[in-house]
Amino acid sequence: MNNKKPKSVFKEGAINSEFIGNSIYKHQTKTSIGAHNIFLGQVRADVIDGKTVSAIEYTAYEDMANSKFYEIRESAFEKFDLTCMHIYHSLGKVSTGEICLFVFVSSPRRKVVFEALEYIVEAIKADVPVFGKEIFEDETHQWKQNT
Amino acid sequence: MNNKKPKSVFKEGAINSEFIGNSIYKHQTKTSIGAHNIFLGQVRADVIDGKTVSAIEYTAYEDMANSKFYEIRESAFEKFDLTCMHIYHSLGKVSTGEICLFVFVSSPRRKVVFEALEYIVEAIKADVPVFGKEIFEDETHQWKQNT
Amino acid sequence: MFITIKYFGQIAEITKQNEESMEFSGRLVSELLDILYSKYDALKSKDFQVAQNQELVFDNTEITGSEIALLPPFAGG
Amino acid sequence: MFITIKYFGQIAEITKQNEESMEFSGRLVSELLDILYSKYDALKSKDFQVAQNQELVFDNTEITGSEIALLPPFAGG
Repeated sequence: MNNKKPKSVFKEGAINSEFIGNSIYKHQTKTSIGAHNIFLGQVRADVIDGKTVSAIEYTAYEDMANSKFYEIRESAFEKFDLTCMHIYHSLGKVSTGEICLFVFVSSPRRKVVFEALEYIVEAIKADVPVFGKEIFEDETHQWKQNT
Repeated sequence: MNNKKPKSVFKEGAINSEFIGNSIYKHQTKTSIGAHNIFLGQVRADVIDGKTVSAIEYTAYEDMANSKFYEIRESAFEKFDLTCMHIYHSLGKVSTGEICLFVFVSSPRRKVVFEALEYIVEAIKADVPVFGKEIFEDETHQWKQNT
Repeated sequence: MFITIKYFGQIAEITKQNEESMEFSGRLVSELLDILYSKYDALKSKDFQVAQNQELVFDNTEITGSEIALLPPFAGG
Repeated sequence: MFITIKYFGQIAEITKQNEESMEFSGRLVSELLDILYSKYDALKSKDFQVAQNQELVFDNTEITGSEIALLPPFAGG
């Protein structure tokens, strides 16, 4: 694993459901897998001071973000008996209702995928330098902050 | 909710990835959702005493199983702030690498979906009368048992 | 009392049928099981739970319902 | 020492640029921040972390790297 160059997890724009379905399909040849767990982050139409969010525009410190994604990946494989792990995050504009984060883990056993997925998603939220501009319907904006 | 008749969660044969992708797609109009969590059970090609599982044939005490699924659903909605929940389980033959269980929960917030999904999957494994005949490549079989 | 007993999975392999009906003059689940054990010897060595009208019951539960089921270990998911 | 400073998100809104390079003769992160605070007054009221060569550092970390970044709160996912 150590010689593998971190592959970018970023995709321009929203992650579509067909891509996700296809990603699931590709795992059907891996017959040691018994359990998959998938997390999807979707952009919410939050109402803040009477204004409704219509999209989030994501930017990132890409080099650092990709290193962090790589560290999270390595540490998850070390901690958990995973067969596969895939992470995709949007950059650019993602409208409300669209998907901006896709995390997919697979393992022979279910207990493992539950623990691993939550670990990975929390690490992404905490450690990866991605920034989100919440754009309101009236074109004003505010900056999103993970809690 | 109380007048709703339990809808069957059973599907004949494997659950295909296109159906899952499409189910994700349908949630993109629900803009109060911020997080989806999906569990997929996939049939493993376990090797037992030198023989490889090629498929599982599922049967169920259907009426009781549907009531149990309904109880699990009601109790999950009571315990967790969920926007949606969907459960599908295969009946009949599902080959190795194919998907036999699809559980899909959605909520405004991520913490909720992690807890809810694990709760639901564990309840399905423990409480729903579904039976699985593991069919080996040589046509012999043994009966699967959840642990 | 006329009752219907449903069999599933490996239990149905032993009884060689998915369902049978019988006149039952006893009172408890355990009494019904004694009848079934004498009819299907191999049942004794099998692990199963009993449901009455789709709810799990115990050996000392009274039989009141018309639908009894013998359920081998669950394997959903 | 010649360093490059990258700005992101709401920090870049204040600095009105994504990146700038400057000669830095101090030693610590805190000294660099003092320079930036005097250049961009609005920075003082903003919440951000500092990364040096893609690792988070503290106010009292020594500046050794050529790439510094000011990172506002993360919002991934």
